Amino acid sequence: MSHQHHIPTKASLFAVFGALMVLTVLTVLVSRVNLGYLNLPVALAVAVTKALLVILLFMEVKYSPKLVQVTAAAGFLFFGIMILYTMTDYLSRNMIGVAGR
Amino acid sequence: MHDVRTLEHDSSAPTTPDVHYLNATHGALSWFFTKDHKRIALLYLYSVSAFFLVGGIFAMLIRLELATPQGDLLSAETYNKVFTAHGVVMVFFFLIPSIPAILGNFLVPLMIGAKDLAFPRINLASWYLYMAGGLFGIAALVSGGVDTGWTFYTPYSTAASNTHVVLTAVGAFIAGFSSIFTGLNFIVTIHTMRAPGMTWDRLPLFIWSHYATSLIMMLGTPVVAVTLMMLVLERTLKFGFFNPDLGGDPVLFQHLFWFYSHPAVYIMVLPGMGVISEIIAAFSRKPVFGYKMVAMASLGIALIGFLVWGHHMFTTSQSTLAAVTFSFLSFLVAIPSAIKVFNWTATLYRGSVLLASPMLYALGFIGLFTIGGLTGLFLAAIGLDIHMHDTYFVVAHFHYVMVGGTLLAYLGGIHYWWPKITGKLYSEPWAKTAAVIVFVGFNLTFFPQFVLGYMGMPRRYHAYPTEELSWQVLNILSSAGASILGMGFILPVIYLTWSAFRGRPAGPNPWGAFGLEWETTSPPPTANFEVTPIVTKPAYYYAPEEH
Amino acid sequence: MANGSHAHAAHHPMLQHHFDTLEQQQNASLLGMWMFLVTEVLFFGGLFMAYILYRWLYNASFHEASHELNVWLGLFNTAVLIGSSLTMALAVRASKTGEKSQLVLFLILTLVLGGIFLGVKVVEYAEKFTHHLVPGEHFAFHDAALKDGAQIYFSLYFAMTGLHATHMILGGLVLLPIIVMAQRGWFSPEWYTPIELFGLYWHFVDIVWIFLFPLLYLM
Amino acid sequence: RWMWKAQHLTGHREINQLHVPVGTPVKLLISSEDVIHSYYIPAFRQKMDAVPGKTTTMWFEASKPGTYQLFCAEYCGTQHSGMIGKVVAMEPREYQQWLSGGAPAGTLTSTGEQQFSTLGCATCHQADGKGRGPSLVGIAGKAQQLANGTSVIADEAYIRESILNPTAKMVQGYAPLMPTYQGQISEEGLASLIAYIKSLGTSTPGSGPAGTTAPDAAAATAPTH
Ligand code: HEA
Ligand code: HEA
Ligand code: HEC
Ligand code: CUA
Ligand SMILES: [Cu+2]
Repeated sequence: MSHQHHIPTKASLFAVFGALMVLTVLTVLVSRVNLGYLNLPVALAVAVTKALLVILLFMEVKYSPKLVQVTAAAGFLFFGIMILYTMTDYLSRNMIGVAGR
Repeated sequence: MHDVRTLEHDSSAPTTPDVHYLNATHGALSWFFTKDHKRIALLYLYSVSAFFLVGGIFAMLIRLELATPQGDLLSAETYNKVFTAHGVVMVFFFLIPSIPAILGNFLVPLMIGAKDLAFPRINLASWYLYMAGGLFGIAALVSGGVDTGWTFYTPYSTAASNTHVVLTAVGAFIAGFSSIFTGLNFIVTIHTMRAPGMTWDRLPLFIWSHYATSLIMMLGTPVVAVTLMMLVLERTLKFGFFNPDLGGDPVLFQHLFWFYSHPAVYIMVLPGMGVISEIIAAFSRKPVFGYKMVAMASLGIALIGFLVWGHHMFTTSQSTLAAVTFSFLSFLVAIPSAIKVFNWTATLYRGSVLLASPMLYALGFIGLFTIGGLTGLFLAAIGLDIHMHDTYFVVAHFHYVMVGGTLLAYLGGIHYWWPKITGKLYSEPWAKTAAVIVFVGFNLTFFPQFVLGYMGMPRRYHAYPTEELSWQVLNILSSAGASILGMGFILPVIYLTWSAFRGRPAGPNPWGAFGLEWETTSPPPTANFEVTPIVTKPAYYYAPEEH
Repeated sequence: MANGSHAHAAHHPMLQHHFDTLEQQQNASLLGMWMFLVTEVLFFGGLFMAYILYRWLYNASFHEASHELNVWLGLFNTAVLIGSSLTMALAVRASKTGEKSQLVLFLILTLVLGGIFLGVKVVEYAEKFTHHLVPGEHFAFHDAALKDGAQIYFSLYFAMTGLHATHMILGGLVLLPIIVMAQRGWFSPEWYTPIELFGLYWHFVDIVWIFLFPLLYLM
Repeated sequence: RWMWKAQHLTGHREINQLHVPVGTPVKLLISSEDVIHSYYIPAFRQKMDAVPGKTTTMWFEASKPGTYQLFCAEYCGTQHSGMIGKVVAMEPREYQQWLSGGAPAGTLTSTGEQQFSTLGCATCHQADGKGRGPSLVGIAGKAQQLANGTSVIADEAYIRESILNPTAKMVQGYAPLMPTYQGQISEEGLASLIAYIKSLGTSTPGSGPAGTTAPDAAAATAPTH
């Protein structure tokens, strides 16, 4: 963690805000179009992009020490593990669904 | 003074400093508002011991009931509440905080040469959270108890049980946050507060194992917290999450619960492993064999530990693919554990082994943890687990790792650092006697349970079939062992308390051990060190350059 | 009163006794906050896990149930929250440059935007109550065949947005004293740790919403 | 709650018991009506959870005739440790005999008691009268009020008729729920049942399976070939 702090310009912060708003409107518009199974991935891709913008630029992870970057990634990594293994179980069960209803 | 000490004992008579952390300030308030990690450690020592006593009393009730096959002593309802209380108290209020919150709190700053933990106020808040959680737990007990088992399985806990599930869940939830903040404090402290020269490859293994433990506390505990929150919402407001009548899936609860609770078993054992590394090195007068491997094994256990939780769910009609994956990964977690066991053994080899009381506990740990761990592997094998799941085999497995493992390590650690904590020496003969009693009593209590489980006796049974004669014999053995074990636990309480008042002064380093904590006075001053120490030697610098 | 005039870090009044330097103290705080956010990710993670499973099991119900939400209110709130993230980032910037009046202004704006968000949330919740969309005994759904899934959907909706709103309320409560401190000039380019840490927390809460919005409103 | 109901492919039902032929793979479909239980037969090294809302399966092949313990292994509340029973593995020939209702041993009443539970009578006829059917305790030899206003003495003939043609004489206050057992019970079986019902009037109440509580977890067994 270095002593000299990164000071972003106001313009850059407003630019991030603008990008976030554009993406928000975009995701609403896309959701009105039926893309079949693609709707969810698109919505998620937009959300992940937005989250990355906030994390990297608003939260300044881009300019932070490695340790902070690793920490920020760790939470999502372990969340991913939880989903991956739980859904492995469910998706590969032959009795899909809550039976009997 | 911060130069590295060699093994020659100071022959001058040991003394206690005039001012130290215990007498620096006076009055109850100076304790309840203390920010000194060492005093907070003592607050934990008292409260955690009290919970151990409570949990132990419940254990004795269980063993009394099971001495006869009929459910004669306790009613079925009471029995169910008793084993639930035993499990909840022992896991959430005893074992998880035991080593980290007492020994870890006391030693992490001392071992890395810091004045305190990074966030002393959060540290104190953790203790208050722990007590608040404990009060909820106790409130649940005195208002009638809970009967869900410590695992809170749905839909029993949300739809069928009419006991105090919510109070208990809230208690565990709050205690969880205590554990999260303790872990957070340790990680930040280890990253930012090391003394000059205390590089990562010089950290004592106790610190490495607490680092790994803290990672699990932070990554796992929030999940069980939110799961308990969902449970409470379902039980009180009829929100649908797990109850099939509300459209939910009860198995999801198990996934979420074990996502935390399997890693949590490593929260319980890793700190113990750290204690063992310290003791083994000190009483073999040798550096721990393969220091780096042992340090990395801690991280390995923490990481792989997150990938195996499904082995608690083999019989829930888990898919074969998932079962095989979880089973395989569970075998994998044995490798770092094996590294540790083998490296400790290698450290003993040709060491000048001194069988002092902490060492007796450490050797007990190695043997009993190995048995517990290997039987864990039996359970990780799908075919065997189908038979032994929810039988006494599982009960025996986890008592071997938790009691034979962690509890022995805890006792070993308390004995090892007692002179540092109190500045006093206890009676070695009594301590050795207690260690032997615990070892014998423990095996007599829990070994028969392996046999019982293999014969098919299910766990959480308040009565068992009378026609199985051998079952009663084994259960009586187990109950007899439990009373011996209980004696073994009461003894240290007596002679340690006695020593705190009447013991001889210990001096800074009664064991002639190596490590920053032994370089300051016993008890240490409030700021731990007169001058910030500068570290120039690796950990366990015993008998340098020799064999 | 302490202010930014203390040039030598070691004597800074905010330096706690157990740290050697102010920089060490700041590093510790920053890391501590990030560690806390990691736990938050997993705290919300449990609910997201449940969401994923049930969305897969009850796709049709979720689809139908999501139409009960008002996309426009959701969109509005998303904009409000992103706006408050912007003002928060500007506040952190102002604390680094030492522009006190700007700092106070942006902090207040952040609080106001957060308040607006919660106000809209109250309106939305009230609507669910009147439409019997709160899970429990009074839950009613127009399509009986999809009722189970819809009830799960609304259980998740309330748990997730409720937990999120709780975080906003707690954030607001913490922000109040920070505003007072800023007003009194406690912060300086040497020491603005509370602003920085609070900013991280606030952005995190924003990120949660960035996921909640498409998952709950747009299906 | 806290009991195992089993139904065979042939329609035979039993409670807290399971009869299976040896040397034949048997498959169970398991479910639960309330909380999670687990069907555990230690001797067969087999166990499977009964999860409400799901149907799970398990199979085994008994190799030696005998009576084996059946446990509930998943904690399910107060009577968890009482949720136990027996698995009876029989030679295929005896199993066929058992299916046809002719139990080889036992007094008439005890066989009847067994029949009463294996045929599922106990699910509707509970001693306390809270089941879907009337309590049968003490009816034998007494006058029964019928739905058509008349009354009739519950003698052997009436009991026999009630079993084989339940709707013929309807008891007042009950719906015509009872299935006919025509063709499903052998003559011997019928006799033992009647004997058992008659004995209910004289022996101490609660000694028979009619005292068990409402059904809970069901296991359907299907001998596959
Ligand atoms: C401190 C706590 C602790 C620890 C450390 C462990 C460690 C392990 N546990 Fe255990 N376990 C529990 C506490 C613990 N467990 C509890 C509380 C339960 C029950 C919960 C409940 O239902 O209430 C449980 C239940 C449990 C189950 C579920 C049983 C069931 O309900 O059906 C399984 C199944 O796989 C399992 C496996 C393992 C494995 C593979 C390890 C491994 O980590 C062990 C690794 C260690 C070794 C292998 C020994 C050392 C190695 C050597 C000496 C080298 C030689 C050996 C080899 C190379 C193979 N455990
Ligand atoms: C840390 C964890 C821990 C510890 C230490 C113990 C300790 C003991 N346990 Fe425990 N046990 C569990 C964790 C633990 N257990 C869990 C998680 C379960 C599962 C619960 C469930 O199914 O939900 C369980 C279940 C369990 C069962 C199975 C119940 C059932 O399934 O029906 C049994 C049966 O014998 C048992 C026995 C014992 C015994 C005899 C001890 C003995 O070691 C206890 C000996 C202790 C004493 C006798 C007290 C003496 C102590 C003192 C005197 C200290 C005094 C201190 C002061 C005064 C300051 N335990
Ligand atoms: C599905 C529920 C059900 C099952 C299973 C069932 N019964 Fe019944 N039984 C009833 C009901 C309802 C009545 C009352 C209405 C009637 O007479 O048909 C009844 C009536 C009777 C009566 C007359 C009782 C009286 O008080 O007059 C007898 C005897 C009887 N059953 C015996 C049996 C026997 C023996 C079996 C098993 C072989 C059995 N029942 C299985 C529901 C059932
Ligand atoms: Cu049914 Cu335990
Ligand atoms: Cu496990």
